[in-house]
Amino acid sequence: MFLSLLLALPPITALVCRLLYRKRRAMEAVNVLGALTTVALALGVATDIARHGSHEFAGGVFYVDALSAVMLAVIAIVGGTAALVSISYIQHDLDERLIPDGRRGVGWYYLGLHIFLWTMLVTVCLNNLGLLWVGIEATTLASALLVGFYRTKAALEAAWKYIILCTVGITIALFGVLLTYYASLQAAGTGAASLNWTALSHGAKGLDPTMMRLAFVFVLVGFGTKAGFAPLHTWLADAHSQAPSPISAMLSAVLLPCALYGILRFHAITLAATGTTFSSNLLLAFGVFSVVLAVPFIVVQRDLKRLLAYSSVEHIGLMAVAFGIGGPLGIYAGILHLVNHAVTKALLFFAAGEIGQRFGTRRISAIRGVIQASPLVGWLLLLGVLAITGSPPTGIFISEFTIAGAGLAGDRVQVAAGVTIVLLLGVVFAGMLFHALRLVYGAPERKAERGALAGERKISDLAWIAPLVPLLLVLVLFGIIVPAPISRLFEAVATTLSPVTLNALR
Amino acid sequence: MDAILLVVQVPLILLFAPLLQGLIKTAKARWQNRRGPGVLQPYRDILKWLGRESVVSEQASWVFRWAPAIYTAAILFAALLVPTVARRSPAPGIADAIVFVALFALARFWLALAGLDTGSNFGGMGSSREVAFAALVEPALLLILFAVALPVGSTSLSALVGHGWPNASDVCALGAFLIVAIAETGRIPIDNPDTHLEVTMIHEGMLLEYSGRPLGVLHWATQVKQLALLSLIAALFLPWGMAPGGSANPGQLLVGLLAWGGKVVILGLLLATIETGYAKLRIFRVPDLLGLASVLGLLAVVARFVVVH
Amino acid sequence: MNDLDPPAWIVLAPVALYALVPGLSLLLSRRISRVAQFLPSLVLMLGAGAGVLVALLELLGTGSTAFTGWAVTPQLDLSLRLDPLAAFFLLVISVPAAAAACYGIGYLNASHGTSQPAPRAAADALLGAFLASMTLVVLADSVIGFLIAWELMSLVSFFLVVGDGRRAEARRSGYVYVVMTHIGTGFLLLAFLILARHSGSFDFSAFRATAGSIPAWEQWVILLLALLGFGAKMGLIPLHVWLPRAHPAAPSHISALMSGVMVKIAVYGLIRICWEFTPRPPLWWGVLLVGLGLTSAVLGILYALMERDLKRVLAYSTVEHLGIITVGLGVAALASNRGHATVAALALLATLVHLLNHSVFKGLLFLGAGAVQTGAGTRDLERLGGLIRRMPWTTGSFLIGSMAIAALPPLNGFVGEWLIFQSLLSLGTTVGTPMLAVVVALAAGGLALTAALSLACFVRAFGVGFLAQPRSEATHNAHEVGYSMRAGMALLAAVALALGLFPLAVLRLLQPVTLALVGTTVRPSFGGGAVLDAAQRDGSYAPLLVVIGLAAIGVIPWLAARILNGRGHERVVPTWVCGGLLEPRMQYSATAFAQPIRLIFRQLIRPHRSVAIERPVSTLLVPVVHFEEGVHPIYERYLYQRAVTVITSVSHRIRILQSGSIRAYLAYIFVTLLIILVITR
Amino acid sequence: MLSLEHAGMVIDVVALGLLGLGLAGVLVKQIPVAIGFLALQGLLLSFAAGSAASFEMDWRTWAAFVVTLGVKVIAIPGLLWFILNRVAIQHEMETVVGLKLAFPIAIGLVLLAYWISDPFAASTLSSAHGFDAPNALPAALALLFLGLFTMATRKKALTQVIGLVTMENGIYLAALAVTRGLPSAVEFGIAMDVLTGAALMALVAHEINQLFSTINTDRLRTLRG
Repeated sequence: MFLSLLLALPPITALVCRLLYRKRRAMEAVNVLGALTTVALALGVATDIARHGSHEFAGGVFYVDALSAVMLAVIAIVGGTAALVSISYIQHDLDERLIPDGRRGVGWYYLGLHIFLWTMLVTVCLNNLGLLWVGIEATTLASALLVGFYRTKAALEAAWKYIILCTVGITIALFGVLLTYYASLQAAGTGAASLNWTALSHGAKGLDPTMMRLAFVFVLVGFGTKAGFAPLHTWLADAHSQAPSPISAMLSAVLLPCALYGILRFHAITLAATGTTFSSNLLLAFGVFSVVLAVPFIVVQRDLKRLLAYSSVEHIGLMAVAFGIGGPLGIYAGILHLVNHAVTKALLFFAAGEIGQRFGTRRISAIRGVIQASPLVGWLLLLGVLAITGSPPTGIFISEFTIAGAGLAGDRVQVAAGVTIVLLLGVVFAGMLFHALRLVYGAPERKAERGALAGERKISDLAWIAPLVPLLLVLVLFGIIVPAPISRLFEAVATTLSPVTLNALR
Repeated sequence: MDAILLVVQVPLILLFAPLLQGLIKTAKARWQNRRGPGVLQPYRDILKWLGRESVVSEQASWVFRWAPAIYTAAILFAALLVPTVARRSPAPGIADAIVFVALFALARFWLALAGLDTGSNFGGMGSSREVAFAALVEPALLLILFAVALPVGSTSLSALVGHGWPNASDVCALGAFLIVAIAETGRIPIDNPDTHLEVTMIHEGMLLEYSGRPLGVLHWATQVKQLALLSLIAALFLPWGMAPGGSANPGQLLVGLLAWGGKVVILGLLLATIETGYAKLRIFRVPDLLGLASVLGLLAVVARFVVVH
Repeated sequence: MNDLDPPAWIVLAPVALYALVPGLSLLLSRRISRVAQFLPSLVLMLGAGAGVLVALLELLGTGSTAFTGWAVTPQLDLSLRLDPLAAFFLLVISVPAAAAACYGIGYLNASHGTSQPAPRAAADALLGAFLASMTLVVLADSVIGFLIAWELMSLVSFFLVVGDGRRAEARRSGYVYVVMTHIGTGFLLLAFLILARHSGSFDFSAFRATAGSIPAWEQWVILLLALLGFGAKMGLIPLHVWLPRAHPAAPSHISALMSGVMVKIAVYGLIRICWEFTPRPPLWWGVLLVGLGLTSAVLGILYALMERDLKRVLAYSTVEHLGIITVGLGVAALASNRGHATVAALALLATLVHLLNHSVFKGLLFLGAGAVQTGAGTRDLERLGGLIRRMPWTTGSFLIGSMAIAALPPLNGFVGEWLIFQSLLSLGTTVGTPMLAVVVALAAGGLALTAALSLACFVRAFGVGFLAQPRSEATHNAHEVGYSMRAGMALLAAVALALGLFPLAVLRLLQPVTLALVGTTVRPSFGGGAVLDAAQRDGSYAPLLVVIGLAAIGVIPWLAARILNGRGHERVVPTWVCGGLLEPRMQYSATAFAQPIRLIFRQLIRPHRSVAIERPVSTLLVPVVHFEEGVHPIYERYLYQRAVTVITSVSHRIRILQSGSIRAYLAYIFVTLLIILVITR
Repeated sequence: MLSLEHAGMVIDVVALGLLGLGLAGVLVKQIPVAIGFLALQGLLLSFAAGSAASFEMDWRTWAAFVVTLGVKVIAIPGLLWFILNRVAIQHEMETVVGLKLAFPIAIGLVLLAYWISDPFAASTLSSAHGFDAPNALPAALALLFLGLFTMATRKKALTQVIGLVTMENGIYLAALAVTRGLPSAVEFGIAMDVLTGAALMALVAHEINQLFSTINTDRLRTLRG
């Protein structure tokens, strides 16, 4: 059984890395090995689920279905890539004396990275929604130290806000979990009551609607804070911009979706319990508002990584809209968008990190001529920005198209939402591209940039881009065709999450 | 039948055009209490020019040398399309009213290029003004033809020949056409055919570099253009006495011929009168007058609808 | 399907060949060799040839060829379909494409030099991608396919405009362009999705099936959205601001394709939506189109007259001609609204013929401008002149292009305008209401005005640019361009001439198109090579006979002269300039040439001028005069810049929310929670 | 050996007591006092846990009782106290909202809590699955609000931790009263998380103090926009 191995491996990798921090080569080797094995195992689990469908595990503690499979695959791939990219990234910072207590710090870094990865992997496999809550809180704790990794003033500030805000959110969510449990108590009685998804999703119809409404509100606000819905997203830009770039990639690409994952589980139950569009419309509202609020921050942004962070707010909003619209088409679009965004945003953060290191700054106004400094990085950034803003032939275009399509096929609220996001996406495109063009074109001026031109990097561009190739492939592939097995997996997600399958296109 | 008309109309127009010019000049002279050079003077001028050698600028390219030929060809062909004696265009099915306008444009295009070709700034000025004013004349002319074409629903010149008394729309159109005629023949108050004063001249500016045989031909062609326009006015608005289309009856044809000559001469005298009656407009007041022509053309079209429906 | 219809495999041949080129040229990008210079262009020409063949087969045959591609997602099918309309636009793409590809061989050598192969390889690759994407747009038979190809087309052209990104102006142009077209795509997306909402599928076939069932007001929304989306690409005023920036910035053979072809792809989309997906267009739609078209036509050509940069002149004249085409569409829409199918057919016929013609002569002119830049090193009319001696081939083809675009017989430009006038007339005669009367009259007058102005514009462009003396040193040493570039221009010049002399060929090809769109068609009679109008009322134009007639009659006066007094003599002397020597500075400049028109139409185009005179100490010296004249960028200033400032200022205000104070953030969470709780209670 | 009713009554009283403490907490000016209040809350909670345990009489509720006592009365207040002494700051804690305004708002929040939980107070709160403590759910909600309110209005990092723990106390109360505790695995998970969370915050607060030589969160405002 892959799953047990998958869930056991990362902590081991983490500890071994920490122990071997004096022997750099060995540590990196372990890191690479662990990362690749994790990816392989996760993909194994995913294919297993795609083939044989969902199943419980370890006496019902773990339960993996299509949704878990998709999440596992994405988390593992992004995390694994981040682990590979980290090698050159961290080495550079080590040479630059940016890492507190040097080599030991590096050891801590790899420990943190793999633990962080592990908490997310576990979270999406848990059956019990209470434990799911525990898992999500654990992801916060695991990543908090990584956010503050550089222990600069800014980093600590970001870390502090991250912990406080997310913990507050999580605490609010706990109240929701509690109410859910109470609802199941009422429905099933003291003996049979449980927080297990397997139980709740079947008995959802019997749960007290009013109670579930209240519960969902708390869960949505709570996990929503973690997922980065506006106006609860305030920690997001700080954390993303201060964390080491590989970590930023993981935060944006998979941590936010993990929180969304939690919301989705409760959403499905609430949907079934209330039988109304109550929870859907709440999701829709948060989604649209997130996109709306992200736009101004994208348009007048000064910091490259913050730019990407706000784009994450926008995209998590889009996912919320998709799941809020619901129906086979909407959910399909949402899950597809989740995957596409993860892949694309990870690439962008890797590129941003490389640029930040080469130019010694993240200020957009201070960076010019990336393409001259390093064609590969520059083109990756430019094409990445074009991709994230929904240009074909990339997956984002397909998923955004499908979201809008699902929206305009729906009722008034959904049509309004669809139209709004389509119009806003135009503005986002203008903003993102404006910054991207200023970054990649032109000629580097400052000394640091000339240094960058001289190519003092220890690692060649090709070696740098190598680990990113799989992500690039997925990005383009999903823009041209979503392979049948994967597509079936997404459809399975749709059936998991929407108890009532209504035809999206009337 | 068309063939005969064709064969007749070419020499007819070519030979009659200078005479008309002579008549107009004499009339002007009389209005100004001068004796004038006599009605045959244009013939003498043209013959003289045809004999002279032509002096060509060293700047001039083949455009300059070919322009007169193309200008003349376009004008003559346009003149050929106009129903004169009979209610039928001598070249039916080949070209219609729109082509008639386009042929004038073709002529203008080449003459304007010729004006620029020698690098002399008078030529440039001439072509610049020519094309600018043409931009106002052409819409007017087209609107007029449109107004006339609407009831018959065809742009064939044969079909456009008027029937009976002109109605409101025709009156507007006629007024517009008179202005257009004045502009196209380069007469006061828009242009002055007899001046070589650089601040005022338009048409003459483009011809300034020509001499000898090309100049003669150009003048000849210009006179033909004048005749063609007047004949078109006659055919569209004063269709009396014209022989029925395709009739071979000598009597009818003779009547038609005389009627045509008479009408054209009268129109020419009208032009002469207007020319003496008015002072030349300041060059940038001209657009107002031409704009008036366009407005009249517009009115003609609208009036046509009011009349028809 | 009859035997003439193209077999499946050949329909895909053009796309396949185009798509081959990017890979190919990137493969060759490292090598400096003749192969690397010729092979990609040859493949492209092959593709263009295939395109022409396919189009002809389809247009001569009946029915249509459809392919089901794969499904991107279960709901989104990529399917292609070749019907007469698509085939015609395939023709519109392929003809200039062939010329541009051939031209590119020499042009890229001249602009990049043969020494560094990388940039030229990139240019070839992008050209291939550009052609492939345009072809796919017209072949696409589903929303997703259409939009993917559409966006690719825009992106590729964006990169072609930006080039290597070293020129800030090019970057800015590219940015404005791609943003406007992307936002336009957003509107298109909405239009298509409303259609999908009703048909329950994202396939065009479904749209056709349910075309009738859409409620009127939703049809209106669809039409308006489509107009916004496609109008931005067509460069209709006031959505045109990107066009005169972007088209000149690209390499000239790309400019030729952007201005000659890409904008037409938008027309294609408009026709599809207007006549296939939303039948029975409302009356206001036709009026709106005519109005927009006239505005764009008149203002476009006026702006063209004010420009000094040859390529900007051409770009603005593209705005003009898209305006004319829009007028044609409007007339067709009015006719179909009034239920006069034949008139609608005639109008569509006219529009499409003009569209094809424009793609040919505008392509030709842009190639010519590129040749001028290559040969004389500048595009500034005030620095050109005298090229007729130095670049005879370029001059010749540019002259043909100028005559065509000035709508002079016997070239192809005139045919289209003639047909549009005919359709206007038939509209006037058949559907006469006072309101339409005004519309028709205005349209006729406006088109006449446009034609006359464009004559002025191209007398200026050609006369100042190519005739008389060179106005700068560079131009003085200008040289003719290479064979491949000449061949490219010659091809288009020949096509322009052929289409002018034998318009019936095109009309014949267009029969199935109008048949498919409005159910009927106008059968041109072949009697005497005449083109008869809809009602067969003998208003006709026979280009070939006109040419013969011109030749026959033109010689008469000269014969007369010959007979009267023998062969004439000619003496060559310097031009008389009141006793001085002729200097280039004396020549009439482009600005001076446009002066009367600038004055006459000042209300429309709001020109500005600034004259600063420095009086020297001695009165004997001539004072130095600084003279600067131009046109106010009305739309940029009052429309777009205002929008941008609003957006950014609002953004700055909203930015305050992220104040950095954690307590504020906690308050956000708290308030949000309370609000939702209160709402849900 | 408490009966269900008595246990319920005890818990109800505890709930009211916690409510009172929460309200009083708004008025507190001194950090040490606030920490003391927090310990007091923990004590009350462990009373409730104890009464619940003495009704249920099984090992896991007793364990819960012990854990509560350990974590909420000793561990967290101790930790905070430790930080407080490590970090030499004046023990005055600045607020943004003056007490005159803060107290009415707090009252309003309490009322809001009652209003929101009203639908469940009468109808659904039966002793079938929980204890009969009508004030428990509103009090829990109120504590949640008050904690959040404290966090939003107090400037010191420590006071924010205090607010956070207050919120969690509320939830703990609710869990205890309404559902007789969550499934044990979940409860222990939560406890672990809370503990590590608190430790982590303490750590970061410590670091911040080292770097900024203050834990006034208003100084943490470099990241904007």
